[in-house]
Amino acid sequence: MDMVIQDDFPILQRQVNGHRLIYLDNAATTQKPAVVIDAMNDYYTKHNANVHRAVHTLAGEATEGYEACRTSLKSWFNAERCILTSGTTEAINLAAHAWGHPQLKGRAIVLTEMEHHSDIVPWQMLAETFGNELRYVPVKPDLTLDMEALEASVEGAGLVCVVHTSNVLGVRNPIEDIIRIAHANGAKVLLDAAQGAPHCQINMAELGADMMALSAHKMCGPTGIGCLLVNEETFQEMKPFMGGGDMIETVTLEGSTYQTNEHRFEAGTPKIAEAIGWNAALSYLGELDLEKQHHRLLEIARHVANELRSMGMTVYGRHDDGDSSVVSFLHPTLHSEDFAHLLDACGVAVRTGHHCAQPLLHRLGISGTLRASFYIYNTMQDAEEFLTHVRAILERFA
Amino acid sequence: MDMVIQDDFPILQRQVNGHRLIYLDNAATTQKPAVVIDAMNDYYTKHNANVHRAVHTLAGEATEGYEACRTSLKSWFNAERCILTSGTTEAINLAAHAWGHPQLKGRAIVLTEMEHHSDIVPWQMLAETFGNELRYVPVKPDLTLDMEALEASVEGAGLVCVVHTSNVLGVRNPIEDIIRIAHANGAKVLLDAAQGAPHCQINMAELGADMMALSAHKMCGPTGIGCLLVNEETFQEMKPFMGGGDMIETVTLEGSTYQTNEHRFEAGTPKIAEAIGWNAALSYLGELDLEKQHHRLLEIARHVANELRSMGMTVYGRHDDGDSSVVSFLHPTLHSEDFAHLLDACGVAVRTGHHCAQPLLHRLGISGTLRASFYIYNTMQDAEEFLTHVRAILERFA
Amino acid sequence: MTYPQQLAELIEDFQSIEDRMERLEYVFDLASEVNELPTEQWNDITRIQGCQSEAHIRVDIDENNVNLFSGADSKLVQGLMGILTIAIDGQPLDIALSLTPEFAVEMGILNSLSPSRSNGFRNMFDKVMNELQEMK
Amino acid sequence: MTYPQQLAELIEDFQSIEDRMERLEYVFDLASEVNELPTEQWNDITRIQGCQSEAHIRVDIDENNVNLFSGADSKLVQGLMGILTIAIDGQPLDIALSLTPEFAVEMGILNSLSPSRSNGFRNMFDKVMNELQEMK
Ligand SMILES: Cc1ncc(COP(=O)(O)O)c(C=O)c1O
Ligand SMILES: Cc1ncc(COP(=O)(O)O)c(C=O)c1O
Repeated sequence: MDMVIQDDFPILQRQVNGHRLIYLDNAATTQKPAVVIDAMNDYYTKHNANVHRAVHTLAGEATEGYEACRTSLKSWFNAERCILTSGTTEAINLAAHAWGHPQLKGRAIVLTEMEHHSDIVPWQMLAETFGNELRYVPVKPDLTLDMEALEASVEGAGLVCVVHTSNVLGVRNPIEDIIRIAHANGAKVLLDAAQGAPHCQINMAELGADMMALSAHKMCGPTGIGCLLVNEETFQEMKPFMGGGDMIETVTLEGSTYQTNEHRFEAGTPKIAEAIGWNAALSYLGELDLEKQHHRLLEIARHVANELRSMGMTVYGRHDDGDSSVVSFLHPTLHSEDFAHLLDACGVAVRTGHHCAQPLLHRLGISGTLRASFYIYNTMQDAEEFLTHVRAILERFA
Repeated sequence: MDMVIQDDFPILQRQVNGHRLIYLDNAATTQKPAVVIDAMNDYYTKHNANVHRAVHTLAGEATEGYEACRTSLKSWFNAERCILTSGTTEAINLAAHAWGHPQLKGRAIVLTEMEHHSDIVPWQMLAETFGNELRYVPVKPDLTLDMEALEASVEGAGLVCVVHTSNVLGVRNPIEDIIRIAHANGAKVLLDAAQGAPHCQINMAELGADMMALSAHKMCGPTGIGCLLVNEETFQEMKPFMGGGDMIETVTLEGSTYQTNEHRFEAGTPKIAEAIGWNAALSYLGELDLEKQHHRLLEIARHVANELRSMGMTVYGRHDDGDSSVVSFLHPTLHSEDFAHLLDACGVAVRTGHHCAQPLLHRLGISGTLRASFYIYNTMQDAEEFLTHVRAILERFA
Repeated sequence: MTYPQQLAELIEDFQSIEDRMERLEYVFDLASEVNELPTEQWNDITRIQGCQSEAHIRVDIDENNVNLFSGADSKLVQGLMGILTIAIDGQPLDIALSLTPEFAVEMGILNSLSPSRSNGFRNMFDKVMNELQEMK
Repeated sequence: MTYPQQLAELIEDFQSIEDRMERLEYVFDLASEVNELPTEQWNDITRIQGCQSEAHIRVDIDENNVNLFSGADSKLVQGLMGILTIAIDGQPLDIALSLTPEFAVEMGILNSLSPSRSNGFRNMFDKVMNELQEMK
């Protein structure tokens, strides 16, 4: 089974520095199966045209392909509205401008220290313009959110922004509780699902989340596309953000009127090939047993975390049942960048640095970690080879 | 030579409704040569990784590929700064937010009636927030801008936004004069080069334009990417627009500091595969003699325009030497949508509707046109076959 | 499914036409089959949403029989209206209501149309059926 | 190009190492070759831009000979500094200035490094050369 999945990803045939590529940088971006690459090729070699408002066959096919992605996303996440963006970051910026500007006037915004910069900076920018108070929920020493602090800070707030699953720790937050608390206090909830969506099938309606942002490239889809999922009530409260192209109904010199469906928020020629690629990625993931994969990968992460600890490293993560298979670690003396560089010399791709989560690292008292993150095509063999390289490096260089 | 170019575009092998595809919807989007499709495949099958701040080999290769596109664009357009966006529309919205918000307080903005909605709506939105006066330069009956009106309206304005080449008429505006007049009056100039860039090599520094927006997909590149080119002075006046991801230098709970180069405006995981595809498109176009192609295509457009006129149709365009090879036309009785539909039945792709330029059409006293637009892989034979189909349709249906 | 005779004949007619252009010519000809809805009566209620051109339709019930009035600025769209007129105008309400868009597939007309036009046809069909449903 | 003897020997040494990891080990070892720039003296002026880790360098001229002081929190980066130290520290200014980054290519060291690290090396080299240029 494992071998079968690996065979679907052409890049895994690649050699890096004379070694088989062991790609463990999946929290940054995932690899693409051949079916995704082929779907985009098929689009560009047979159907490419601009979408909407056109009569000719190619334009019809392109429109159907583009809109099919939206339909698939809505049903995959059980979401009422799906606005296609260029990624999670643009989705959150869209939420801040289109929903936040009109709706958050004078109201506080609750964030957490575990957020990715993409779920912090847009709100800081909003607050700079409109003077909103930003309240940060601390991360406790056990790497979970301080839920009492969250409960206290939600009072009078208009929005709670929380990362579904941390890209540094792999910790999956208790979003059910958070949504319950927020709603009980009249605040809406935006989930940053960039890391959650690749690892489990999130049911937005069941959770009751109001907005949810994610990126295709972290779930076997192409670069350049993501979405903001929104429930109907929130959708109706949103004002247009970027103007131009297909989002209008009429334009006169005096002013413009806008479309009423999701196109209202998709200005300009959309990400057509990307949508078609993403849809293929969803079909691909849909054929796997994602839950089984999740457990398999979590076992790998636990094993790796334990081994690294036994070599004297600090691991930042707990790897509970719902957590993602991310292992952040530090060696007491070997510099992370050097470590990553030496791993690269062995064909292993890991990431180092602040992972765009400086406030979290600040709370942990560090400036960066090494991060090995696993995805569906990674095997226990990858993990063992990675550990073997780690041991050899420590022996020679630490 | 013509045959050689056609062979580079796999989609031209396609049959539509039992006929050879004659793709004449190039002003909406162009087809992609195999080298562009292959470059993206190569990326996804050999180099895919997230860019910036990473040590491992794939990430280094991806970063080089992404940044190489920026370098190529800068040298192709002789531009000082190049911010990669998802397209022309996002580029203009970026200009409105990042430059317009801080710099246009209280100042008028000059637009023209010939603008695409993407160069109108963002400014209307800005004006709605900040109360800027919008002044529209009329289009004269000869389909050119009223330059006297432009000169009069530029007084006290902070910005002149003008389309380099009209997507409806193919008219290339006297941008040299416009830039001279604007600068003499202390106004900056933003060029919408979405249609100009595919047809001629624009030298931004020589023109003296301050900002220039364009899309890859209209010049043989992929969907989902475009850019805002900016001169250094304007760049330094821009404030960050969207927040998150790679655009920051540091993030604390109290606030953030931003990168100082173009990354400052590229929030989130960028359009990596798209940049690599676009760079391949630039290389491809660079090997052609674009000027020769321009003349060849203009000859085709003139021929088509004349023939259509001789069949009793109204053609909206003049096809002067610098104009693009776009032919907008209307039949006195046959409904354009029906006409386009019948052409599609013959394998011919043309566009109908308002072409996202409602103010221009309003000025022309019509609500839409049929538009046949030609690009480098189109031949005189395409044009002749198109005309043959048109004649047959008129005989049977008009 | 068995169709009212006029419709069954029309389906057969269409099936016998091989050439796409001829089929479209036939649709054009059927534009004259509509009971015209005068343009003065075109309004937001009669408008078919999602059509790229102006297309309007009104249904009435006269002694339990369906009456269809329609018009469009596109002749192709009005031709589709003509087909729908042949299919249900003058038919008893329950017969009209039993019709599904399948008949247009059988005719081979939907795949002679571009996706935007065939969507337009579906919107037209749905609008008529919804209004008839409410009159039941 | 002919190199100062110490550098020529270093290039030869590196060329004789086949294994990438061994080459990196050698770079690590050369970290001890730097004249250490104490961390108290690290500041914005000594910082090498575009390095992902902290890396600092200062050049002096002593009787027309170049003195290089440097330090980094990454041992690999400091190893590269060690190489640069062997290459130019104590050399006459004009000899030092005649050096191009080509020597690192010849050593085979640049392609043992990831693009980010080899960019870092180039930034370091450029910073040193620019400062020397100004002292001329
Ligand atoms: C003149 C002009 N400006 C702007 C645009 C918008 O470009 P995009 O849809 O790629 O953002 C277009 C293309 O539709 C155009 O022709
Ligand atoms: C938790 C989280 N949020 C947001 C992002 C930003 O996603 P993107 O860069 O695709 O916009 C990422 C990925 O880097 C992430 O891990």
